[in-house]
Amino acid sequence: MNELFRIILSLVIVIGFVLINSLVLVWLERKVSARIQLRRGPLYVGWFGLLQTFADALKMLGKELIFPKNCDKVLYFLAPILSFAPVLGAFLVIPFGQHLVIQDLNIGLLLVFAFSGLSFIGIFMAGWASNNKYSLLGGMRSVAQNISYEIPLLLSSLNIVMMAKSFRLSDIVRAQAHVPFILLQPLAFIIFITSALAESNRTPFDIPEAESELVAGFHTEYSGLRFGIFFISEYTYVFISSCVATALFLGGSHGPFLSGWAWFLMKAYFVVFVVMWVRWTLPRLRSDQLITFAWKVLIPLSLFNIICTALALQLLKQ
Amino acid sequence: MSSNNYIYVLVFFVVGLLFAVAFTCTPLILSPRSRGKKKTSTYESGEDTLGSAWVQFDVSYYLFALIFLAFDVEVIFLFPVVLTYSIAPLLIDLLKIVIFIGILALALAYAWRKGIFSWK
Amino acid sequence: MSYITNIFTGFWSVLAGMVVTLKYMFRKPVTEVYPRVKKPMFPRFKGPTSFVVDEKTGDHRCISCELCVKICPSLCITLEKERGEDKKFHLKEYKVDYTLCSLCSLCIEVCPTDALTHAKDYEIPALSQSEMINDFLKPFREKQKTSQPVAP
Amino acid sequence: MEIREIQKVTPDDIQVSEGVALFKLDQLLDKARSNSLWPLTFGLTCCAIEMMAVGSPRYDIDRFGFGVFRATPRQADVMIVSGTISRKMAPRIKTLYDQMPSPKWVIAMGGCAIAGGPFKYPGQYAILEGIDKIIPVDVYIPGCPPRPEALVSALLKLQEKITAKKD
Repeated sequence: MNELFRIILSLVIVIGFVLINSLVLVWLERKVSARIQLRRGPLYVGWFGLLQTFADALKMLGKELIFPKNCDKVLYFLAPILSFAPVLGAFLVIPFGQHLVIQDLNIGLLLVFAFSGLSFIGIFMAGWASNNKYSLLGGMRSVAQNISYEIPLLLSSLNIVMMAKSFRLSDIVRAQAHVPFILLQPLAFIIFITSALAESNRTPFDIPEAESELVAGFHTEYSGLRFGIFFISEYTYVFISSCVATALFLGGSHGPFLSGWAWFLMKAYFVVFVVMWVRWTLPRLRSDQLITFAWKVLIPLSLFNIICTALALQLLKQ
Repeated sequence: MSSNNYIYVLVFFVVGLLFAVAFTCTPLILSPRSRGKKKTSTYESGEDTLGSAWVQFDVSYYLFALIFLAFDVEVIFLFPVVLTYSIAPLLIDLLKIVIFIGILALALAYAWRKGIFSWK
Repeated sequence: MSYITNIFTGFWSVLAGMVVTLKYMFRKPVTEVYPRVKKPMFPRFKGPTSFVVDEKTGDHRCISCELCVKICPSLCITLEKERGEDKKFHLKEYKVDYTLCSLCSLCIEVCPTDALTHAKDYEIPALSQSEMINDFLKPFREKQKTSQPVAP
Repeated sequence: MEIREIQKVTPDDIQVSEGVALFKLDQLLDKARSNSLWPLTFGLTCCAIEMMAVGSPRYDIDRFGFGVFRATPRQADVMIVSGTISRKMAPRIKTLYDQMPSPKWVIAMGGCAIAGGPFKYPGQYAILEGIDKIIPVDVYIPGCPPRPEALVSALLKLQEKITAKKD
């Protein structure tokens, strides 16, 4: 009974957090982009435009859902749902504080990667089911990109597993009580952030929804709240990958003065801010450059990094 | 308790699915609807589409998928190996890891040499 | 070797670019908060055409010569006139269809009495086409109405 | 021409009272719609340049929440027809309009989109004389081309029209 109550409570909290967090992140993105471009950004709806994204979401509630007649009906309906469903699962193992984690599974790291790896199935499904040439190209590119960047992501987190001697995310955070791993593994951090950017389709790597060439990429045919769900899951993936980066490299909930969850959220939002900052700095990579960058630069570098870490462990054995 | 842990994963996934279904179905009640001949047609910048989009696709994507499969499985192999190595770092294990990663790197070098990564 | 230097220059240039954008982030925005602060238009701004109000008489200067109607390439001016008792033409109606006017200012250049000018008004959206047919004599008629009770 | 004050949605407005939930919900949706009018990225001729200027830092249409230019009609709310509509282009525009999901609005920007502008003369055969011949228009902006401010004020007028009480 107690367990049931715990499941329901954690579900409600996670769902509420996902919705509010993505709305806030969209607002933050618009504000950051505006400031970088010397604009003001959302200003009039609510306090400093904070209700702007809320208005957008409400508008989508009242927007017609179009079912294109040439599409694959079942897959078209399932695609946004399948891209949203794994989002909640990834929150299971993220250690927001010392004891503030829903389920501290011993394969936590793998679970997060498994759930975030599921996202591109929804994306490719959307691209295929729409029966639209832009969507299909977007979906194809998305899959090529996601599978290319999955490998450096996993390889760079291997270093952390070696350092912390555990898959459990809270153990990894505990191992960084004195020194965050970003100081010991700067190369792994850079590789991780780069591939996390690509995994969540953010701008230097947002080929799947490149507006200048593919209209809106895989969600060209999606209207209203179906598109909104893609949007929510995209932003939540950004948040999840920055949470994982925080737990793996930035020392998680460790920090002076403030309580653990405050440090964790601050660090995670800082990583999100860096992701947005990168987005509004760099232009989009070309599709072939993007994939060759993963295979020719990131993967050799991360393989090299693993061997270096293994050697270092060997040397520091005593 | 430990078997209970994984119930969370299942429950979260299922609830995620249900929530998304409910979420995508609310506009059906709230939104106005309209009908039209062109409304549900495929978007192609205002043109009528010619043929289906479900066509044969560039083979290089397929090659990427193949190397990915090989690499991904090997990375998953590396995870437990690296974990046990980090707990008790023996020299012979280091050698094995280096050989394993060396073979991986050779596969990468082969694919690189064959020109899979350069698009034509 | 160029492989490694390439990686380093790439990484370095990304950092340099990010520093530039961070600097921009703390600059003052250049946005004009338009509906709250309305900027005066430039002296050569071409708004919709309108009649010049003569300082002496307080009336328009149009003598109904129809030169503007003849020169207008968009055919947007309609002019009606009547001969008064003093054998002179009096303007009865002068309407410009803004849906057609392309603000070429030919009518202003051709006017012998300089009766036309570009207004500085730019907030002119309308909800229907009929709102955009502007009656130039309307302000003058209103002025007459308001001034009539004063006159004996 | 009067320009209305910027309408602010304060948290008080968002609250839905229990008794007349449906009635209030409609108003709430209208308010939300009027505050997030996403335009369709598409421009026809010279007026499109002025339309682009509206998104630029100087005029920054994103302040009102109109700044999200969507490239696909499926996600757009308002279509800004900016420029001369040639007869070849007209069916495409009609298709794009049809493909937009249902609460949708159209702004005709510039003389050509309103009534053909300088290209309207007896015997012409290439130009569609006004976009309202094929799709319903909500707000017209005269000018050749109009100032970016005129487009902003047109969007505000459209906002006013959406939130106005329906009889």
